This record gives sequence, C-alpha cells and structure tokens, in this order.
Amino acid sequence: MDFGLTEEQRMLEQTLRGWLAEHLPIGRVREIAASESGQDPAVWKGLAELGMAGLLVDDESGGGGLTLLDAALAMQSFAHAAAPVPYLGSSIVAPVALRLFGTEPQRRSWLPGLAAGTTQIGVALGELTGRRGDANLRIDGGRLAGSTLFAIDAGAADAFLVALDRDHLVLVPRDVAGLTVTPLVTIDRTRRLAELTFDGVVPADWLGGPAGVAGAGARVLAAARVAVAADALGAAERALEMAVAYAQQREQFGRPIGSFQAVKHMCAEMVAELEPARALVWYAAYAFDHRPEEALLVAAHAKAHLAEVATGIVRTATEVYGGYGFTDEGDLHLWFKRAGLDRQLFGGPEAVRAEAAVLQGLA
Amino acid sequence: MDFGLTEEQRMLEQTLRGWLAEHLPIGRVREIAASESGQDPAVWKGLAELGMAGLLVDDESGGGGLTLLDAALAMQSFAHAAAPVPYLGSSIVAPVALRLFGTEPQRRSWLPGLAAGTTQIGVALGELTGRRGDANLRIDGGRLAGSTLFAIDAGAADAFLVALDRDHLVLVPRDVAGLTVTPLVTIDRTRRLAELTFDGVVPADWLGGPAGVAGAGARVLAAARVAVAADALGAAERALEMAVAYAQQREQFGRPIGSFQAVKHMCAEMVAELEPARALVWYAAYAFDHRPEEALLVAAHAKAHLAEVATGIVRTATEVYGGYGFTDEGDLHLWFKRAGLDRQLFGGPEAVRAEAAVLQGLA
Amino acid sequence: MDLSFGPEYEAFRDELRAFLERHRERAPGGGQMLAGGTRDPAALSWQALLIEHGYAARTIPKQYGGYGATPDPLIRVILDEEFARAGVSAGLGGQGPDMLVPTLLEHGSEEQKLRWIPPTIRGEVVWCQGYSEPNAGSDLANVQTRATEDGSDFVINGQKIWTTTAHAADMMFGLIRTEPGASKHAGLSYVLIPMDAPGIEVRPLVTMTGHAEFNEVFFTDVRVPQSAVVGRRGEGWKIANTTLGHERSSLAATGQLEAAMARLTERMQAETVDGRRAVDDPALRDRLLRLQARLLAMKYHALRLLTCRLRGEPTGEPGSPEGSAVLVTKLAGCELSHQIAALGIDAMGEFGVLYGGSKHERAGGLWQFHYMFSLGLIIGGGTAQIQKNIIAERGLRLPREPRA
Amino acid sequence: MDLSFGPEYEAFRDELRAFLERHRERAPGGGQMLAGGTRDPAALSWQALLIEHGYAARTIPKQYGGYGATPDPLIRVILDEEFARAGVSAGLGGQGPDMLVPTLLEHGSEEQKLRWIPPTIRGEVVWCQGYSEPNAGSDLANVQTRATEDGSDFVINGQKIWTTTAHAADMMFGLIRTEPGASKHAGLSYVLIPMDAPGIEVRPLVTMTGHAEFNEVFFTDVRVPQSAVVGRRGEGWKIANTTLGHERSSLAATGQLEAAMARLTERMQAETVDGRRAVDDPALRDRLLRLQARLLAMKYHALRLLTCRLRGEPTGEPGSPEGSAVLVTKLAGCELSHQIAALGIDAMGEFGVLYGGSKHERAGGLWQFHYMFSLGLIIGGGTAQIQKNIIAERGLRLPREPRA
Repeated sequence: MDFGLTEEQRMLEQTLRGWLAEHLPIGRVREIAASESGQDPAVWKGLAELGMAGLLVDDESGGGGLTLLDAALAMQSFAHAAAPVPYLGSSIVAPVALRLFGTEPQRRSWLPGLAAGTTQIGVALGELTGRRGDANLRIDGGRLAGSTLFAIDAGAADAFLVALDRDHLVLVPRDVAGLTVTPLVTIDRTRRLAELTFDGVVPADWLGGPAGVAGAGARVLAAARVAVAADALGAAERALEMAVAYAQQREQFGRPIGSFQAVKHMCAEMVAELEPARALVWYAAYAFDHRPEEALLVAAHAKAHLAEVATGIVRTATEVYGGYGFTDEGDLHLWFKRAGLDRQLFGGPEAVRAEAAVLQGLA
Repeated sequence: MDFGLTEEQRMLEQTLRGWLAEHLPIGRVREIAASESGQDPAVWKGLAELGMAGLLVDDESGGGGLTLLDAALAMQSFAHAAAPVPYLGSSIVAPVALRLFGTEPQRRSWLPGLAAGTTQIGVALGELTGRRGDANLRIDGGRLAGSTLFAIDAGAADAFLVALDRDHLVLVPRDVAGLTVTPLVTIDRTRRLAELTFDGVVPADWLGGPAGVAGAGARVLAAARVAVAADALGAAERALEMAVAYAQQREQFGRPIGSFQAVKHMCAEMVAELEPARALVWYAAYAFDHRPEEALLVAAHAKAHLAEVATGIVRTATEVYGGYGFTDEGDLHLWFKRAGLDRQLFGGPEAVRAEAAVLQGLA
Repeated sequence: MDLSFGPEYEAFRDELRAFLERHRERAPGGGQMLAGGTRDPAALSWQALLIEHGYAARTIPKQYGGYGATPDPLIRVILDEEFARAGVSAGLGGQGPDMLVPTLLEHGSEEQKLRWIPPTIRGEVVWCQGYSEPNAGSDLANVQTRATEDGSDFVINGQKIWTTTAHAADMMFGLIRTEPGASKHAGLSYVLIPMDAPGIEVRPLVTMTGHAEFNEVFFTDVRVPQSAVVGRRGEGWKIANTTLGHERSSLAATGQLEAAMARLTERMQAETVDGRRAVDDPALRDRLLRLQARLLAMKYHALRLLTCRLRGEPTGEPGSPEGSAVLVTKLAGCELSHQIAALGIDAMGEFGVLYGGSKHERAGGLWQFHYMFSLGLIIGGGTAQIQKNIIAERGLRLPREPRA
Repeated sequence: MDLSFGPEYEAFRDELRAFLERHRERAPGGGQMLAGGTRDPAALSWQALLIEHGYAARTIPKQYGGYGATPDPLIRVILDEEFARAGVSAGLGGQGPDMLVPTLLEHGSEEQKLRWIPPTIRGEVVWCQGYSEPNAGSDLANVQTRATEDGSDFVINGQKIWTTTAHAADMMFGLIRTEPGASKHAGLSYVLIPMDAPGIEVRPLVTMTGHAEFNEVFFTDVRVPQSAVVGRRGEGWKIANTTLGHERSSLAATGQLEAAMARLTERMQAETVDGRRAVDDPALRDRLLRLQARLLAMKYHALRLLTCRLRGEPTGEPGSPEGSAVLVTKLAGCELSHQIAALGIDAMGEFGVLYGGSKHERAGGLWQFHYMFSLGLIIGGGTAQIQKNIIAERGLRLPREPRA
C-alpha cells in the first residue's frame, strides 16, 4: 500500500520545474502567449529532449511508457508555470487515445512524432460534452461536414483528433483540403483554442478503424478531464504560493499583511481546499490506468471539483494581493485565467456532475 | 415613496418586544416548551388583550384590521423571543385564509374567536408542498381519508385548516369523530407539529363553500411562507445579537474575542446577510397585500432565501459562542433550532426555488 | 410603507418623459452616464440643455452655474429611472461633478467655488482623483506623496495610482503630505493640481481585464501655489472622507445589478447545449433563482436606506440596524455583481471564456469583463476585509484590535 | 503508487477474518468501538481475547500487558477495515487506551507504567481527560484549576469541562496549575487524579443535542500525592501536547464519513415527495455529487498522509505541502461531516427536523444529532478559527499577530 509519488515521479517533477523556471520565466511566458501561434518551437523541442513530450508514448515508439499519473504531474507543473505548451493535446489526450484505441499502423504513424515533439495533435472533443450553439459536426454523404468548437492546443497542431460521437474519433491532418481552423481567443492566452470547420473532408483515419471503438470517446474524455483537473491544480497551487509569499512580504498598517488574521484565514482556507483536492487528482490519474471500472466517474469528480476549488483559490489569492492582484503587472491573473479556462474545458462543473450522477445510476 | 416601517409599526414592535421580555424570558420559554401542549394559556390571553392575536382580523370581528407586514413584524418578534405561541396558524394563516376566501358565515363563526384568542386554528398545508412519504389525504366516498403531515400550531388547536389540494381547504374541528391528532416532535420545542389522520370525517366547512376557491391554496401558502420567512429573520436577528454581545464580553487570550479579526469578520458576514434579507421580508409581506401579481413569487423567494440566510447565521453565531454555544445552557440553540425548523416548513429551499422558477415560466 | 411616488413627483416624471421624448435626438451616443473627460461638443451641449432644465447639476447653486434646486432623493431616483428607461445619457458624471464639486461646496473658498464649479459642471474642466498610492493599499491614509514649501509654492514629489481619467484630465484633486511632522492622518492636505504642470507624467495602468481603466501619475518637482489647498492645511483626510460620503445613491448600483440580472436571464434562455437551454439545467437554474432572491433583497435594501434619508433618519448610527445596513451595501452588492457574472460564464460554458474580440464571443466579452472588474471592485477602496472591519467596529461596535 | 497491500498483509487480513468468523458470537453487542467506561463482562472478556491475539493493545509492550508488536500503520488500517466490515467491536477505546497509555509510555515513571497500563488496556480502570476549562475556551493553556502544596500532597481546586465519561471514570488525567509563579504554559503539570477522591463532583453537561455527552467536574480541596504527577512538574503542557499527537489514524475518521455518505445516498433514494425520490431533485442531487467529490478527496488525502507515515517522511514540516496537508484534515473533515448531515436533513424536508423519538422520525433522529454534534466538533478542541491560525502560521509560515 503506497499512495504517494515515487522517487522517480518527484525527480521528474523537480527536473521539469527546474527546466521551466529556467526556460519559461514569466516574462518569456508573456512573450510567447502574445505571439500568433502561442508557442515557441525551441521550448517544445527542449521539452521533447527532456522526454516530456512523449511521457505517455510507449517505449518502442520512443516515449517514456509512463502512466497518466506521471503525465498529470507534468500537466500540473506546466500549469504552475503557466506554460504555453500543447501538452494536453499532444502529450496526453492524443497518446492515450492512440495507445488505447489506435490500430497498429496508426500508432506507428503518429506516436514517434509525438514523442519526438515533431508532430503536434490538437484535440476536438466538443461533440462529447454536448453540442453548443450552432456547431454541428456530422457525416454527410461520407464526408465530414459542419463544425466543432473549442479544439484545444490548436495553435501549431499538425493534425486534430476529432470526436464525432461516443464511439468515433478521427485523425485529420491540418492541411487537408476543406478544413478551416479559426482561432478562438479566450481569456487565457497561454493556450490556443480553435473552431474546426469541415467542408467536404473525407475522414480517412478513424481511430481503431472505420467502425470506431465502442466507448472510446468516454475513455479519451476521461483522460482529458484528469489532465484538466491537474492543470487546475497547478494553477491553484501557484496562486496560493504567490499569495502566501506576497502576504509574508507586503506591509500595510506597519506590519506584513500575512500577520492579519483575515489574511491568514483566507490562506488557510485555500490550503484546506487545495491539499485534499491534490489527492483526488492523484487518485483520478491512478484509477485511469489501474481501476478502469471507476475511472470515468472519478475523472468526472476530479474535473468538477478542481474546477470549483481552483477558481475559488485564484479569486481568494487575488483578494490577498489586493489592488496589485488586479493589475496586469501583478502576474497573478495569468493563473486566474488559466483556472478560468480549465473550469469550462470539457464541461463545466454542473454538467460534469450531472454526467457523474448518470454513471452511478443516480440519474 | 416610503419603504420603511410606520411609527405605528415601530410602536407595535416595541410594545410587543417589551411585553415578551417581561412575560416570556428565556426561563419561562423553556418551561412552556417542555410542557405537553407547549403553550401557556395566560400568555396567549395576554397577547390577545394586547391586540396581537387578532392583528389581521378585520375590525368588525374584533381584530386590528392590519396588513401582513404588521403580522410579519409580530412573527419576527415572536421568533426573536423564541416564543411558544400559535401565532403562525391562528393569527396569520387562518385569518388570511378566512378574510380572503371565507364565506360570510365562516368569517362570522371563526374570526371573533381568533381575535379574542379564545379559538386556535392549526394549519395543515402539507398537501400543497408535495406529499411526503406515506401521507395521502383524499376524499373517499364523500369523507376525508388518509393523513396529512406537519400540521403547525397543533398543540392546543381547537380546529384545523386543512388543504386538500390547490383549490380546496377545509376547516375541521379538533374534536370531530374520526380525526386523530398525533404529535410530531421536532428539534424546536417552541412550536408543536402534528400528523392529522382522518377516518370517516365528513368535511363540512369548506373554505369559500363546497366548490372551493380556485388558487386559494397558493395564496394561503404564500402568506404562510412570508410568515415563516419573518420567523427565520427573527431567529437570525436574535442569534446575531447574542453573538455580538457575547463577542463583546467574552475574553480569551487576554482580550475580548470580538477584538479578533476572525470573530469580527464572522459577525460582519452575518450582518451583511441579515440586513438585505430584512428588506426582502418586508417587501414580500407588502407585496402580499399590495402587489398580488408578484406576491407568490416574492413569498417563495423570501422563504427560500431566509431559510438559507437564517440557518447560516445561527451556525456562525454558534461558532462565535464556541463551546458555550454548543451547550444547552448557552440558550443560543433555541434559535438554532427555530431557524432549523423554519428552513423545512412549507418546503425546503431547493423545492421552493423550483416552484419560483415555474411561477416565472423559467421551468 | 407605500411604494407609489405621489402626484407632484409623478408630474415631474411626466414632464421629464416629455422632455426626453422631445429632445432625445440631441443626446450624444454612448453609455448611460458619460464618463468624465469627453470633450465631444454634442455631449457638452446636451449637458448645457440638461442644466438649463434642472436635469443635471440640479442642486448646484445658481451662482456657480447650477439649477439651484433643493436636494431631493426622490427626484434623483426619478431622474435615474427615466434616463435609464429612455436609454439616453443623463449628462456628465465622473469625479469632477460627483466628487470635487460637492467638496468645494462644503470646504472650498468662495474664489475656488467661483473659479472651478461652473466649468466643471459644464464639462469644460475635467478632473481626476489622486488619493491611492502603491504602498498604501488598504491603508488609505498612508500617503507618501509629499509637498515641500518653497516660498508661496508647494513642490510635489511622489506617485499616485488607480487614477481614472488621468490621461484626459485638466486637473487633479489629491491628497498630499504637506505637514511632515504631523501624525499620519493630520499631515495631509487636499490640493488642486493642474495636470499640465511640468513634472507630471501619466502612465496607463493595464489591469487583468487587459484594458487600461486606470492610470499611474508620477510627480517630479511639480510646483503649485499654496492657495491650491482646499480647506486648511492638514485637514485633507477629513475633507477627502466627506467626499467619499458624497457617493451617488446606492439605487443606481442596484439598477445596474438589475440590468445585469436581466441580461443573465436572457442569456440563459438563449444559450443551448444539445438544444437544451442553459436555464433548463436545473443546477444552473437553481443558482439563477438564488441570485434573484439576493437581487430583490439588495433592491429593497436600497429602498429602505433611501427612505431613511427621505425621512431624515440617521443611517450611520453605530450599533443600530440602520447603521449596519448602510455599511453592508458595498460588500453585498459587489459580491452579487461578481456572482451574476460567474453564473453567466458558467451558463455559456466554453463560450463564456471567449474574450478579446474572438469569433463566437458573447456580448463583446462583457461577462468576463464584469467577472474580473467586479472582483476589482470587491478589492477596490480598501478590500472586502477592510469593509468587514468597518462593519464590525462601526456597525456592531465590536472592540478594535489592540495596537501592536 | 500502489493501492494493494502485498502478501504478508493480506495474510494478516485473512487470519483476522478467520478469527472474526470463528469468534464473532463472543463479541459484545453495540457499536464499533466500545466507549471507554463499559464494565460489561462480555466486553472485558472480548478485550482480553483481542489482546491475546494481538488485535487490541497490539503495540503495547508485553511487560505492561500488551501484545508487544512493532507499530505498523497498515496493520492498523486492516484492523479498522476488517472489524468495520464484520460489524464487530474492535475492542475498548476511549481516553485511557488511546491517550493516557501512549503518554505514560513516553513520559511515565516505570512505577506509573506498571501500575496503570495493564488495568487500563484490560478495561478495568476507566479514564477521563481533564484539560478544558470554562474560562479557557480556545486558549487551552489558560488553565485555572490549581494545586497548592501541602506536605507531600497537592490540594486541588477548580473546574473542568467537556469531560467525556467522567461519570463512569475511575481516574482522570488532567492539566493542573501547580507552579503559580511560572508563565502560562510553564505552570502546568500532568496529574493523575482518582475520581472517587473526596471533593470531586461530576455534573452531566447537556448540549444542544439534548443529551449529556459531556460532564463538568468540580474540585473542592481534592487531595492527591505529588507522586501523581507524570513527568516533571511544570511540563504538563508539553506532555499533553504529545498526547494530542497520539490521535488515531485519520483513516478511521474517513471511514465514518464514508459510512455517513452511504447512508445519505440510501436515504435520498428512499425519501419521496409526490412519489419522486429526493435524489431525483436535481438541485439536491448536485449537492450530493459535490459532497461525493469532497469525500473522495478526503479519503485519498488520508491515504496520502498514511503513506507519509509508512515511509517515515515528515508530515509536520512547516511550509511544506505535507506540513499543511496534515493540519487541514480536521478542518475539512468536520465541515464535510456537517454538510453531509445538512443535506440529509434537507433531503427529508420536514421529516428531517423530527427528533426526540417522534413518530416518523428517520433513523432515530440521527441526522439532526450528527448535524449538531458535527458543529460541536467544528468548535471543539479550539474552534475552526484556531485551526486556521495554526494552518497559516505553522503550515504556511505566515507571521504571528503582533502581541498587544
């Protein structure tokens, strides 16, 4: 019985955070986030060399062959650094989908590039969390038609993993004729979302083959939700650290604001929310690989809970900062916005809980 | 434009609170609450002489002819004193129902006794807020059959106003053959609830006549909800006052606990919830008499909101008291329990909000 | 309790409606209340027309260019309601007309009044407020911008922050430390400073919303005559606090909350998931209903406080329900505003995070803007924590923390 | 991360299951953990059997009557799980075995250990704890019950409160002020007091639940020998704080939360309005799902902390995530317990407020009892506010408030 990180996982985390501190200080994050693609190829190359890009890709394909828990820890560290990297799509959702449901040729054709960081895959799961507004992706005369919203990590994606329904996911190269990628700008400039519009695209590369795989969508969505929960955890963790550090140093009324009971209690309430939530994220990631019968439910719980915990913490942290937290210069808003996007990605809290109720037969 | 209490209303409140302080100090409240009927006839007589019992009864029948706002203020004061009096049933719901929907003979036969305090009417509206558990009141061969739960002010009621459905309410004397009144014991011993079981009772005294009155149930329920909202307001107000007084006087760590920022902020948060809620209760009572088109919705809002505000405040007040608040001797729990019963009476917050959504066409 | 206005007020309302009907084409475009700092000729001539009819600068004495009517909160309510209803600008607002002018009326010299009030209410002189400083935060009196005497002048050095409209202002009214030996509160003066004085630099301050709603203002050897002090030297803190008391009716704030709630309800009926409206999600609908109750409470809370003012009853009395009631308004109102925006975002899901002119963005990103800006309001003017201290100490008479 | 227990532990589990299968008829009736103070012969003989097999008093050295095994948190987990699963008493708990015995092992003289530990773990000597006092509240060290020296004796006067099982106890371990000149914390001693000593009066303390779960204990010239002090005079505060650290695994607390949640889910499927189950009310269901997530978080949080202990990693280190993680357990757990009870009541509506043996009461009023009792736990041991101070100062290293 051991519910904790291994020495290797801690090393990985330490190495990654060290690398990020060196290569992605906040100033650099802001520059990249302000650029058109929202990425720096050198950063992604460096992370691939570090073995981060292919953490979930199997050894034979040049990856690390690790588990979702390892990847979730990495995701958390990226969020902690507000890193503008396509980790969610290219290093978590796409490899999980390919490993679990890809045909042998699909794995061979995509995984090595993902591990090497030379291929990026954006992920469009909008059809699995309810069709919103006027988006309406469908097959029409054997061709993809309509559009799907909120594809993630679209900035420099070479291809997209697109969900059509719960059983059918398809890989579509970005440069295929008939696909239009329209950037969608969100509050969080460290990640790039897009609308994908299809006009006569012939779907060639169905995940697992043309017949699809029953339930593949739900599994892939679960991995995505765990990853977003880890992202929200990282954002909240950073906001809390910054708030505590600020409270220790900022003086008002002749004393550090952290010596005021009101500020102390705000910090205590944040940590009382954060620490148990951390264990939930770990377990959700662990369950994805080791307890498949619980995995979908726990992923939903982790996503919904972390969405609320993280947005609550970034708000409180901003209050601890006072006016400085409200300024652009104060930087804290980078994580406020990261948590804000995480909250909505792949289903808001109420919607995800409604799904979780169904999974248990409670609705 | 005047959204405030009149001089008369303030006088009434002052008179009533003075009377209650004199005749119903906490020790006396506890004695009465521990008795079987849960009432002291002398107290009720005194209140009738003060004109309180018949506040809503019209002048010709010996009452005060006042409005629901006046009665709500009185209800609030009774809750503030944790008074074990049948005000909700006999002085608010029953008179409102009779004035609005009673036939001339019904008004003549019941209202003078209510105003004089010589008649008490308990109120059973359970069928209007959803049939719970195995209760099932119905007409069977022209006779009342089955049971209805949670009749309020049943301790010494001479009769009951019983809702059968949204259009049909009936007055039933307590001593009619076939009616069994089974006391239901709640956390709050200052009020007496009961289950009414009917076995072959012929309903003789239908409110407004045998055909009933369309919508009478909803209006009567709205008045009851405003009254319960006012009760919750009074309980919360008292708990806040007690917490503030305790915080000013109780010393720990060598200083009054009210000088600690954490205690201050708990008190500030209570008052920030209480004061706007007070205005909502006033408006709900005013709307009942003056804005019938809004009355049902605002009554629902007031009931649901005050339920949550009051239970939140009594909890926080208990925390301010610390261990003493958890003791029986500390008295504060009288209001903790009063607010706890108010929260559930005539529909809990979620159920009442669902009704409020329907009233607006939002569900 | 009586929520009707009575015949004389209804007559005023009718007259105002007729005026708005007749003249609405002359009103400038744009928002409800024109931000101070506009120099649009249409706005200035509209303002002049409103003053002439007593719909702006209504209670400013005639000798200072106003309409000269007695203050009447109900008239204020009717003006707010009718201009909002007509969707027409209610004239020039901002820190000149709303804060400086009442302060000068109370504390200014006759010369200061004659010189500054008329062009301010006409919109010809635009003001900004210089109170906040970066090192002060919630400790508002911790002003470090200082003036040293040099002959009959003051020479000012230091920095102000959170200065709205500084980029467009002709003048600043600010708190400056003029009495170095005095205690924290007694060392400040209320000084009028021309924004074109040499040594003043204005830098836009970008906030988390991505916009520069505020500025920083830097002073390097800025020279003003000592006659630029309003009231006596060293009385600046007291004077600034009277000004803070001159805020407009909290009804206007409730009106904004009502408008936001109407937009929210509309949005929740428009936004769909798998064809189902957001308002049909029972968990989201339950949140909406909760906020409706809070809004109603705030609305009637504001009416209750207005009634106290109309009756001349004290509302600031420590330890009284009314005393507390006034103090909680900002705390409860800002939080409600934030919660309305939060539900709007949640109801839209991923659409709710679109911003900055994105395709599919709803209402120009207004929901996110409000979500962030209302958090700024929760923090602004001394944070919710300071508000709670004030409620506890002034409203509930809880003892102050012992001094360290 | 690996949530399996490994073969040796599974063997222990199998053996335990077989034991429970074989002997379960000999177990006394009643709850999971027998409250200290029972003198039921069946309970005492069950306890003897458990000690003999190493399922109770497992880590107490043999010379003091225990089983003499090395401490192993995983064995503790398996014991908790299997006794709970079998619904059989896991032996005698309470303040003697759980708090006094570990304290004596660490700080007691050899004579004290030999005298008190064996009968305590056998259930023959029942203890109560005398720390809290009415004027202390959250300021736990503010003990005013004092002992004055008289020859080789102490003479004790004062009052204790929140004393569970005092009415049934043979002995009290308490904090008494023995050094009048010393500072607040340095003036206390840890004293063992016979409850039948002349001058002790025990009065039941009724709480808001209507039951007397606690007592008050009054001391009037109570005489004990000075040898009744554990450790050195004046070290009582330090010793009592080690005892507070001897709490049982927080997993047991999580187990109770899980059981409460299971009851809640069951109740929400049973209770109906107009034939519709409470769980089919989407707003109530959404609350249930929120609490499920919190429960899962607390469950794995406890496993994480257990793992730290198993690995011998520090969990109390200030400023570390693990340091904070330990500190938040009580705060978050008690609140969750209260929220579970609150939802249970709301799901039942008016049935939820029935109490005191009423007709139609659900589960003997257990929901209301838990709702109130869990609030007592939030307050108990120094209130949630003190917990937050500790989390902030010890867990996050925020500076202490300046002394007045």
